[in-house]
This record gives sequence, structure tokens and C-alpha cells, in this order.
Amino acid sequence: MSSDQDKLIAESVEKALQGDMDAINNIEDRVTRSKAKAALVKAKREAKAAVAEETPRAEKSKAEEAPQAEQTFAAQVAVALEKKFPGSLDTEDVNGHIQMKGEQWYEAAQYLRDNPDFLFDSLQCVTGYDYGTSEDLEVRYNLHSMTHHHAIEIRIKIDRNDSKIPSVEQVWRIGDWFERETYDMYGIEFVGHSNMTRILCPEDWAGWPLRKDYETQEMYHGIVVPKVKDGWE
Amino acid sequence: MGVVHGDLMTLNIGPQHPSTHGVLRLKVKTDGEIISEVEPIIGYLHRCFEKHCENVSYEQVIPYTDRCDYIAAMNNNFGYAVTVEELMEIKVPERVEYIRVIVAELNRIASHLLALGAYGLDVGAFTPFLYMFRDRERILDLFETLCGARLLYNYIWVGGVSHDFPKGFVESVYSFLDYFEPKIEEYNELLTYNKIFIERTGDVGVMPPEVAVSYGVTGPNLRGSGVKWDIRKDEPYSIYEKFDFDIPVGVGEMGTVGDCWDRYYVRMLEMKESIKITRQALKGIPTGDVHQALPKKIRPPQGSIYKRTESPRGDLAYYIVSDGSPIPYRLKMRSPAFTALSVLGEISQGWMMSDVLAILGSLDIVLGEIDR
Amino acid sequence: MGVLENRFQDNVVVASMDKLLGWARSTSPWFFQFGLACCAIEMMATAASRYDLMRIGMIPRSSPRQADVMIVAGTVTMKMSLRVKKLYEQMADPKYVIAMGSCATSGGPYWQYGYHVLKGVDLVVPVDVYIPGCPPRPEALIEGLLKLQEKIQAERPLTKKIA
Amino acid sequence: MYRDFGTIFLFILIGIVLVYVPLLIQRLVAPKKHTPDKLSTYECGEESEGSAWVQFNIRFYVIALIFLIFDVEVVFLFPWAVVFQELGLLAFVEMSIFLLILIVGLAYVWKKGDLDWVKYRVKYASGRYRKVITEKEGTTVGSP
Repeated sequence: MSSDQDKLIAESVEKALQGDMDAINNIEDRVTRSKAKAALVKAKREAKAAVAEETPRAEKSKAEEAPQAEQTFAAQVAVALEKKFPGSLDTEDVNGHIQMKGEQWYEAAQYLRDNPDFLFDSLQCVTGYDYGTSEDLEVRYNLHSMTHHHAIEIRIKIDRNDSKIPSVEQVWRIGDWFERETYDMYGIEFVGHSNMTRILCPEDWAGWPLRKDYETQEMYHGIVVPKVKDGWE
Repeated sequence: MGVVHGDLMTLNIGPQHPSTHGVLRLKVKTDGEIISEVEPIIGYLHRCFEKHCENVSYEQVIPYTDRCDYIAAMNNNFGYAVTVEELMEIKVPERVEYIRVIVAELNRIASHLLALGAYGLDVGAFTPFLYMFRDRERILDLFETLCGARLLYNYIWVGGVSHDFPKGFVESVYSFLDYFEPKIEEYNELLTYNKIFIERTGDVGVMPPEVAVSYGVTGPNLRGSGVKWDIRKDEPYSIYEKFDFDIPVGVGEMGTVGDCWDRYYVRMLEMKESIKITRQALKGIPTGDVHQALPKKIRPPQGSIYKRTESPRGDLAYYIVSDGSPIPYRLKMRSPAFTALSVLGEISQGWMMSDVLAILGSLDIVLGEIDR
Repeated sequence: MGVLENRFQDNVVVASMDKLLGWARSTSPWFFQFGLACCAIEMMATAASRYDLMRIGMIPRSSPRQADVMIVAGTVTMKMSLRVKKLYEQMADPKYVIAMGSCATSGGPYWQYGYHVLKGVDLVVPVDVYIPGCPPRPEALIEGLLKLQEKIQAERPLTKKIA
Repeated sequence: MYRDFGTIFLFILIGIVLVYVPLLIQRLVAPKKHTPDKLSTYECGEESEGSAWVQFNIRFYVIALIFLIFDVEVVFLFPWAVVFQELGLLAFVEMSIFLLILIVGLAYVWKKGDLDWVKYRVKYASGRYRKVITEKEGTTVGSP
């Protein structure tokens, strides 16, 4: 009985891959149906993995044929940045974001905002990032242009111990609070910021909460911070 | 940069104040009446949302997104679910898309009702608050029949929704919409065209468009300043491109463009648009199984994503970095009320004490979302 | 303490005076508008038109000097806990505290990873009534308030406390 | 005639009783715990910084003076208005001269600009707040 069961599963998975799910749904016996579904999910994952291998090959081939022609938008911004500030880009591969060095970030930010064909006038989001307990930190800026409706993400790696990065508070006014929050959570110092203090945690809070190696402090002004479990559970 | 002569004293419109919409402290330098400098101090409701997201699995994050913006919990779930689905390339069945739009727009109406009612309170009109809460209770009844909760729903999951529409739910939403449509005219007579309200909010707290964009202000506050920017139209997610609705923009009817009255009136018009969208969605809702695309184990592929949705307060965006494990590696929520509050210091210099509270009320902030 | 407070042995006159005082104090406890988070929205909904709080005689007061009951509605964070303590001290006696919602009771859903969340408001202020729920329904809040009124009525301000 | 004084006396007596009896009960029964925290100033839960005894802007004083003058004027008007019919034309002329002098005072104050309450500079002023600006560097935006 199991052989035709597998046949039934195999062909219903084929049909499901083409997209019509009811082939699997109307199998009466519950066990085979769940087996069929599992097989379908496995098949899908293999299909995706196979697709994933081809794309880099495809991309590489595409890059060789027409390196300049229809690059992604991020690549154009990267090229423009490299031309304006030689040496400011960290790595060359641009898949959706630009990796930059921190030194010329303030001038690059101003350039990105004032350049007529970029016009990134709204800083959407500043995200602090921690690669691991002893690796380095990173700040990710999502920029967006209200007029051209395009967006870009810029990442800047910072060393963990002396984490300094130029502040873009003068370029986008909202940077003021975003950077204070990133400072509050990760301890990244934004050089040139007007009021570099904590914004969410109290001033006398110990440690940088979102770093991976953060331990909660025991007491705060005489109040026990961690959960006192005895007597409860 | 004081704009006022005479000595200045520092005053705290502190964490516990009837018109700060929660626990926000405004450190104010004033000469007794005119305010020369306002510094909003936040963090009194910092509940470590992002630390929780780095320790709980993707499904467990959803109740925390509810509690960030507790007035529009559905829109927060919606934003989060859409972001994770795009990260995992899940295609959600058509019926779920329609349900999500209906529920999100109803929650937008409920959120605007609360914002406008509380704004009437800030400016001194007590009865509109009671009228608007009476109608908001009807929406909460609908949500109660749908998912059992009044305020924090945990309803929109990654890949689907938790419960399908109960029997007769579509008819009750229709009857609510028909009941609610004339009520907006009632609010207009009650508050919008009230002489004192216009006197208190017209020309007060003007926010020029370039200041709004530089401060990252979005949503009804930005549209009040005349900038036509709405994620549902400009960067359509889910199935918003299927519905035709227009984006109300401030035109300076009772003063200049971008004053408190415009921000208030844009929200009132937005409620009408939400009714229009809900009606079209109700008409076109297909049948289907809502639990079909719910993944057994949410384990997104490696990578990061930044996706924006339109919550009643503006651009609600999630930046999720996943390392392939069922627990997010990093999740940052870009909260619209955070940017709306940052502009308060800029646009309320030189106004009187009561005007600053009117400006704060018109920005419609929620502290749970600002402090995360 | 007041001149007559805790001065008398327990007898029929004092007991009936206590009952009168308890009734007088419990009929209209004005609550201190202290909304922190999501529970505050439910508190507003309770005070609004459908579940009207005014029928129990509770009027929202925004200054601690005029309030009898402090409803801690929402998550108390570390930064806020110092202010909660200060505001409780500034309230006029006799004062009562209601911890509304599981956040105020024990830290709620934030107890495990919430480094900045106070695990229960009773670490800083004495609490009279705990209301579970996240957020508790308006009916639960009203039941909590009635429970508080019973507790106030059962108090014996005049009899001497046997220490 | 004496009966009237009797009622007034009763009226005052009841007034005093209604005020002082609750105060007496309160002193007897209300708990009194004067802790230093309770006596600290209430500023929305924060410690107050700096003192509130600042030098206030002069306009508060000027407005108080103007109010005083016109308040005293109204006090003189009341008794006159009560017996206005019996007094005949002469009283009317005297009172109108009195009013005229004060109206001249009002015109002077109005012209001098002491009545426009506020002289301040709004950062983004427009509409009806535009004319309020006296300093030059106030940025104005939008149509008047």
C-alpha cells in the first residue's frame, strides 16, 4: 500500500509545485496528506537552494557582460561616492547596501543630501548593530529621498573599544535623537553631537543595554532590578 | 536661544501630567507665560522592546509589537508581519490580505478617534471626548467578537491571521460603517468648526514642510504641512493598490498650512478615507482558508530587511536582521511618534504655555512607541 | 495622627463611628490620573461614556494633593519608579494604591528581559488592590475599585490598634 | 426694622457654622502625617530646579495697574446706577464727565500699546500671529 501512497504523494507534490495546492488538500487519509505537505516543503526548500546557487552565477555572468549598464541603484550611488571621496568605501560588493569607512562620513552625508540626482533629504532610520561579544560594532543608516522616491542603506563599521563616528546631526535634524538613542543602546560616541547624553535610559544607568555582552545591574537607587524569584516560584 | 526678555525659570511639565498623553516630561524655560525653549525628555516608558526581540522567537515578538503602539495595535502587527513575510518570501492568501486591510483601517479609525478626542480635552472641550469614545467602543466590540481582545489583539500573525471572520461579522462591520459615517459630521459641528477651537488651533504651531522633512516627521503631521506622502499610496504594501482612496492634505483652511488645525482636520478626513477603503475591502473579500500559509517554524533565511508601513501616526518601519535561527538577531522599530515628538522643540519656541500643549496634542504621540 | 485617631477601646459607640467614617471615606474616592501605558487607555475607556466611573463617585484628579486613590495603570520603569515614589509621598492621607494590570503587579510580559522595568510597583509603594489582566477589562477595573471601597469601609480608624 | 438685622445675623451665623464645623471634624478625625516628602513642592513628580522667584516681565505690572483704575471706576458707578432715576439731570452730567476723563485715560493706554498683551517672537509666525513680532530676526513663513 505504501508504494502507491508514495506515488500519490510524489505527483501531488509535483502539482503543488506548479501552484495548485488542492491536489494535496483533497487527499482523504490524514497521514499521507501530512507526509505530502512535508515532502512539498522539502521540495520547495531544495528548489530555493538551487535557485540561490544560480543567481550568484547569473549575477557574475551579468556583471561580466554589462558591468556598467543596468547596475542596481546602490551600485550607482557607490560609484558616485567613490568618485567624490576616493577611499571612503570599505568594500566593493554592493548588494543593496554600501559599506563605508567612518572618516569622511559627514562630508559624504552632506553630498548625498545636496547632490541634485540623489537628494536624500530624509534620514529614515539609524540602527546600531553588534556583530558579537568581541567583534566590532556597526551603525546602519537608511536614507530616503522624498522627491526621487529611492532609498539606500549605508553601513559603517566601528571598532568596539573606541567607538567614534562623526555625527550627522547638522545634515538631518532627526539625527540628533536617533544618534542619542544609538549612543544610549550601544555606547557609540557621535563626534560633534550637540548633546551626547542618554535619551531612553536614566543618566546614571550602567552599561550599554543592547550590546551582546550586557549584564543587568543589580541595584538601581536601592531598588532590586532583576526579578526576585524566591517566594514566587 | 531665548526669544523672551526677563528672567527665565525652568518648569517641568513632568511625567505625570494630564495632557502629555502618557509619561513624557517637557523641560520648559519660560518667563511665566511665554515659553522660550522646550526640551522633551523621554525614556519613562522604555520597556526594552529591542532587547526582548533579541531573545524571543519571531512568533513571540508579535504581542510585544502590540504593546509598542497600544492605540493602533493592529497596524503594528500588520507592519511586523508584512516585514517578516517579505524576508521569508511567504505569499499570503488573498482573503488574509483583505482581512488585514479591513482590520487595520478599523483600527486606524479607532486610533484617530482617541487622538482627536484627547486633543479636544487638551484644548478644553470635554464633551467631544465622550462622543468619540462612545463610537470607539463600537469598534472595540467588533474587535472583541473577532479576536477576543479589546486593545492588544495579537491577531495578525506572520503568514496569516489568528481567527477567521465569525458568522455575521461582515454585516456588523457594514452596520457600524453606516452608523459611523454621519457621526463625523456631528464631530465637525461639535469641535472642528467651533469658534473657540479654531481660535486655539488656527495659526498655532505652524510646521513648515522642509522642517518636517528634516525632522523625519511623517504621517498626518507631515500631510498637515501640505506634503502628500502616504506609504499606502507611494510604496504600496499588501493590497492597498487595489483600493482607490485619496490622501487628505492640509490646505490652511483656518489659518496657514501646517498649523494645529490642519493636522487635526487631516485626521478627520483620513477617517472618511478609511471608511471608503473598508467598504471596498468588504465588498471584494474572497473566501479561503486563513491558516493556509502559516509556517510551522518561522526560520527566515540569513539577511536583513527594512520595510515601511503606514500606521495612524506615520511611517512605521521595521529593520530586521536574521541569522537563520528562529530568534531575530537584531530588530529595530522606527517609530513615527519618536520623530513627531523631536520636532516639538523646534516649532513651539515663543508660544504661550497653553499653545505648546495644544501643539503637543496635535502631534498625536504615543509614549509606548516613542520609548519602545 | 488626628486627635481622635486610634485613641479608643473597641466598644459599640466607637464601632458605629468607625462604620460611619468608613462609609464616608469610601463613597467617593477620587482617583489620581496616573496613566503610564496601555492600561491607561483602558482606564480612559472606563472613565468615558460606556463604563462611566463617575457613577461610583470617582472623578479623575490630576494633582496628588486632591486624590485619594492612585491607580498605577501601566508599566513602571526604573526611571519612573523614583517619580512614583515621590508622587505617592505627596498624596494626602488617607491614600490608597491600586496596581492595575500585570505590569504594575509584577512586571507583566516584560519581567524576563526588561532590564529597565520595575518588577512590580509594590517594590516602591504599598499596594492595596491588585488587578490582573493585560490590559484588564474595564469591568475588571470597576470590580477592583469596588473591592477597594469594601476595604476602606472595613477600616477601623478610631479604635486603638492592638500592636 | 430690627427684624432685618436679625435675619442678617442668622445668615452670618449659619455661614460661620457651615465653614468651621467641617474644619473641626477634619482636625479631629483626619490622619496627619507631615513627612518632609509630603511637604515638598509638587512639580509633576520631578524635583523643581531653580527658584520661581524670577524677575517677571514688566507687562504683568502694567496690566495690574490698568485693571486697578477701571475697577475703582466701576465701584463708583454701582451706587450711582442704583439711585440714578431720583437724582435728575445734574448727577447724570457729573457722572458722564467722570466717565469721560477715564475714557481719555483708556484711549491713551490703548494708543501707547500697553493693552496688546504680549510682545514676543514666534519662530514660525504666520497668519494672525504675524503682526505680533517686534524683533527683526523672527522668521516668518506662509501667507499673512
